[in-house]
Amino acid sequence: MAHAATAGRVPERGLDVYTQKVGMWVFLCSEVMFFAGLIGSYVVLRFGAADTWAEPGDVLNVPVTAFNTFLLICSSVTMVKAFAAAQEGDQRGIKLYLLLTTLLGATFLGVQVYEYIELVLHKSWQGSHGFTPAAGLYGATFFTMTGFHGFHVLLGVICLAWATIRAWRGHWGADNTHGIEVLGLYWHFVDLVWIILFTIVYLI
Amino acid sequence: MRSHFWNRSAALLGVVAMAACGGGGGSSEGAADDAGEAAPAAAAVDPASVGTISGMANFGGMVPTMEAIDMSAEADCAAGYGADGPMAQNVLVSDGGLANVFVYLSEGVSGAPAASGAAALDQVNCRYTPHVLGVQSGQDIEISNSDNLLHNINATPTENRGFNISQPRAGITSTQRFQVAEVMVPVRCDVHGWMQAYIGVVDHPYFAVTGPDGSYSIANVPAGDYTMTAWHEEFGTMTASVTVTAGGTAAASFDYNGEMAGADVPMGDALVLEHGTNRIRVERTQ
Amino acid sequence: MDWALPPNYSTFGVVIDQLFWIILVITGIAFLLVEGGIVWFCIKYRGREGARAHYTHGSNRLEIIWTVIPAIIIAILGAHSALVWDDIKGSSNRPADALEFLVVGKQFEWNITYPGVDETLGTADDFTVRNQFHFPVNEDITILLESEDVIHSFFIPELRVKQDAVPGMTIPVWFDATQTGNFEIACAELCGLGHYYMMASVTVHSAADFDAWQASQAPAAAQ
Amino acid sequence: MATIVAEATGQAILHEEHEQSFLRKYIFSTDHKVIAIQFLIYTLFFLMIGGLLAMLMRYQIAWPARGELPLGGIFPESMVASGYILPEFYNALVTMHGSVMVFLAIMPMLVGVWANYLIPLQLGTHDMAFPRLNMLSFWAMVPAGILTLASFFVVGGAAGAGWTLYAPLSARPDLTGVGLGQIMWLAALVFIGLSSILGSVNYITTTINMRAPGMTWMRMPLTIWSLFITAILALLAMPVLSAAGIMLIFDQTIGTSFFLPEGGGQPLLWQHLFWFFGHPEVYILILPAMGFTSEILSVGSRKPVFGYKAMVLALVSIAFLGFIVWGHHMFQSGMNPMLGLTFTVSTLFIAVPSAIKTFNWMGTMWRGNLQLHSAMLFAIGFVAMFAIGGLSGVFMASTPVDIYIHDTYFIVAHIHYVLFGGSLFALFGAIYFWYPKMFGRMMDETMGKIHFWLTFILFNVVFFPMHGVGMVGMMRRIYDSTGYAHLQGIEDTNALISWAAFGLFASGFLFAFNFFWSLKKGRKAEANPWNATTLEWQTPSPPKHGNWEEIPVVYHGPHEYSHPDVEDKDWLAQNERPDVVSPAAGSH
Repeated sequence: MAHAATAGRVPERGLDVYTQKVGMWVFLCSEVMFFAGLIGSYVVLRFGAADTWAEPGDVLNVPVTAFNTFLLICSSVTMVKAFAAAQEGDQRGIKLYLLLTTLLGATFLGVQVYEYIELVLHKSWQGSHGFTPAAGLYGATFFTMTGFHGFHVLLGVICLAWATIRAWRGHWGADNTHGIEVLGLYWHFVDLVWIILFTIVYLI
Repeated sequence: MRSHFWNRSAALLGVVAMAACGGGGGSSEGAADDAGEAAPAAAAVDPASVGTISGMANFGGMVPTMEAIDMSAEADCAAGYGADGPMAQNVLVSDGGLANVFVYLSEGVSGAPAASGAAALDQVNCRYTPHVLGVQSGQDIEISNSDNLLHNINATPTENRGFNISQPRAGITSTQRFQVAEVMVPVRCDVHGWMQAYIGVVDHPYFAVTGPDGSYSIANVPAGDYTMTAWHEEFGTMTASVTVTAGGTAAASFDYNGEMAGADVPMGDALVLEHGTNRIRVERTQ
Repeated sequence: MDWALPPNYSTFGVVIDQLFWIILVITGIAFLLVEGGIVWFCIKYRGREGARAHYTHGSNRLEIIWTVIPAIIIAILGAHSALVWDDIKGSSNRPADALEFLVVGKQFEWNITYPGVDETLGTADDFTVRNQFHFPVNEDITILLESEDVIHSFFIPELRVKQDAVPGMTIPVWFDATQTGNFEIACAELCGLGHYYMMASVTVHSAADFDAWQASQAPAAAQ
Repeated sequence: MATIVAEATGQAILHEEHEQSFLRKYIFSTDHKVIAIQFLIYTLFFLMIGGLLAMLMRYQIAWPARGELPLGGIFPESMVASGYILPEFYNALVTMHGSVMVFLAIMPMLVGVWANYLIPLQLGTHDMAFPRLNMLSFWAMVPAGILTLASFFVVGGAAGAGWTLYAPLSARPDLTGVGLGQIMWLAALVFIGLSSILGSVNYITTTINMRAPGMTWMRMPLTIWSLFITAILALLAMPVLSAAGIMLIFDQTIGTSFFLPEGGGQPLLWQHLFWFFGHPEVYILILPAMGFTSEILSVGSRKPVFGYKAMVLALVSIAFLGFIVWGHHMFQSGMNPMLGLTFTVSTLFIAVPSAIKTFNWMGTMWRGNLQLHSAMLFAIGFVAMFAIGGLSGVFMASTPVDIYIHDTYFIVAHIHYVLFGGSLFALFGAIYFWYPKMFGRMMDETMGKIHFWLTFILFNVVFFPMHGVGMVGMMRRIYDSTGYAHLQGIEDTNALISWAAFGLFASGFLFAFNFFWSLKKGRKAEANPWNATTLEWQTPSPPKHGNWEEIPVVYHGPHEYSHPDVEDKDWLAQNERPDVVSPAAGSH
């Protein structure tokens, strides 16, 4: 009678976490699998055809991207600061740090666009004019992975910009931090993915 | 022995092709028919101002040996050939005439009547009939299958939209078109690796394919000075100048020999009409 | 309607067919138990006015029984399958001095390259025949399977052989025919509009006949 | 008591009975029940389309030499010429039948319809966690459907490389003649992936966080368990397919060569990615059906589900094993044979939880008081057919046997026993079962029973002989089998299968008639027509916007039927206070 009518037990309440946060965690699991698919393919293809890869730095401009990586890490810090400010109800801090995060994200995107333009117009790889997605597996995997990451950054920046506008309208505060926290989760995830991508695409 | 075979197979081919496509435009045995068909469309052209071009594709020297085609795995097709079995059709020479040369006016044409009628491409005993076909851009190409087995027709042009269709049984037809002038469009059957045809697409009706005896004739050409180009799948292209007079017959012949084998064979080249000069220019894609 | 495996002509086919029939018997018994049980329950326990179902949440003992028994059967089947699979496909069991052929699939033909009289691929006396596969009986045969364009699958039902041909890979497949006969190679992987027509003839010769056939082809190749 | 209710209503969506525009109420609705009905109509339509494609295929398989396709004239010459279905159109039929059925009919019907409808109702909450995302998940399916239908009419026709989209065939238009059609289908897949992921986020979050007070994990109905596990599978598997599909689109359009050996890519990589998604997908397509069946069998047998815990464990282990067995689709693919060995083991072991479930369903029926209404008949039919599908799976899990039967009709028989005899039977059962809740009227029982028997008999006439055809060695996806020496003598079987298939398709229209006729003319349904225990039956039929006046409190497990301490009736609703019903019941 393991499941016989059982009354009087303490009712289950789900996790002690608000729904939006659970939802974002769940969604990020899905994102992990998306990038795992791309990165896994990259690993398989690179192992299968080692000679079609350039030495780090031959084609890609590592210093510029390293700077870009630094920007993104900084934006994670400012994101944390924004959430902390929200928890304390520090309106000035919320505005400042959300704006900073947005700007850092936008700068990251700008640098990435600049990088793409340089690669397509001025670099060459295995005799092709310009380093494009059609330039071997190296080009294909590079643009697919960094491109999809860039797309995620773009979505993040759009949401951040919107959150910043709301900050100016006084939307956030100590009693309303959920939106910033959830957005922060996403932003840290995007940051983390970039650190992995930077390592395996640019450095190895 | 060898030339005897060629005579016979060319004759057979002619009969089959005639039966199958009823003298459709550009078929190898019916260069004259082809020009004749273009005539109604050329009604706008004053009959008093047109002439005819005719000539030969001559072949001198040793005729290269054609490879035998192994059709043993396709018994129905193989049965359609004599004791020697089917041979490749790359170079068909009969009494010094070279068949399957695509000749067309490549320069000097100013304006042309719209395409009319349909050209026919049949598949008979696992071969394309005709082997080389000329069509006008936009003209219907009626592709049919006389073999009761699967053929696919895989046309791989570079300027036009290609197609890859199949005809699993006898009697199935399909109508296709090429909208842009292009010399030549290769056509192959992936089921039978030896099956190969070429379609020359030009944007006027002044073209022909040499018949089994190497002769061709293009009628109703407006009087004027032209450059003619002849294309052959093994020997590449050569050109000739020709002047057509009203009511007259201009001659233009092309001389081939075995040493020309391995020449650069244009494929998938666009023909561009230069509007300023009304000249057609070949634009190489490679 | 003859629902049977086609007659077997290969050494591997014997074990494959045996395994097939073993599984058929096991699953057949399970099939009768389950379907019979369902029909029996439907009749015996069909609803009656005023009847009341037996209240139970299950039985741990039964759960264990019907977890363990299938697991044991499946473990045995799995071990047996794995051993047979290794015998057939394991790279360590590839016959050392087999006669090698190169089989290249393309839309929609099988081109078979024969090793010629010297029985070695890659030499001058190799020759290629479209859609005809001849080989001697009672001899280890290895084909090197390739594809020019898309994925095909090399399937000879009577020899119980099936292997995908993947562009960019060379996959060895080996077998040994036990009787002479005439069969067909079919393509078992959708490869385009001519998939169904991608068929080649297979002729298993006696050793002498094979040599004779090869000699009849060789002059053409020797030129 | 009051505190429990207060806690549970934390995220309540208030009853919005105020006037809403037609557009907001029926088209862009965020009400999970309306979205479920939208999904239902959408998927029934695509079920018909998928069936129609199958009928055309069956005509060709049975009478390859005849031509004379009835109404063949309405097709363009690029599909049907001189009355003959052309091989390229046949390939499109094969591909799109599979794709439409899997992605646009069965999967959204299992998940889109029933997860949407049942999760909030059975868990006792007002709506999904994210109603607007939920709406988006339906509307993402709309472009997918439009792209799919339109792809038949573009130059080159619809995708023709099989639903598995094996590269390079799917990646190189020059080898198939299909260009745009393939890209459109891949784009549709990306939309389907988006829809599925958005849906899954919702289902998982709702299940984790929004259960009614007292609804512990082990009190959740098995339907919810199966939908929850399915959502996890979809959440983790769909993005991999999306990633792979995007790479395949790039191969076709911008000149990459992920899967093309000419550029260094690997055709097998596609297969690994596809089946890494594809095998969990197989379970996405069957687990919810298992859940519905458990539920309907329990209600129809008037007994608790036999071995509830074992059922949950079996679900979880199937989900876990589902991620490590993908290689068994690739035994003959050229993958390292030793890799095949490990996949054999994991694959065979996935049979164990399936066996557990089958025996537990039989245990549920054992000594029951079986109410053989249409829904119950379909649920029993599910068990019977799923057993066959499961058993035939043992043949292909055994790698040596798979050498022979791989890519033959044996596989076709297997997949249809699982997907049609399994999933679709359960779906029919679910529709008969929950229709009164959805629309407030009962479906006609007589028509329902005729529909069941026609479907059951014809289904078996169609698919059982396919095992035999497969044993003879008939390859999948071949347009004309008559040219093969080893396939001589199966023409009569193929013709029989085709005639039965036409009948099976026709019987679907009886169901459709019943469905639409009952909307207006069906007998009015009370709140709980089946005397069922789960929460959705404890609110009016159909439930109002917001589902509940007051969030229910759960006291019992999900399937308390024929409890010996309850005397005047044979069921105990999950939210019935035990001390009210029977003082004795409270002591458990």
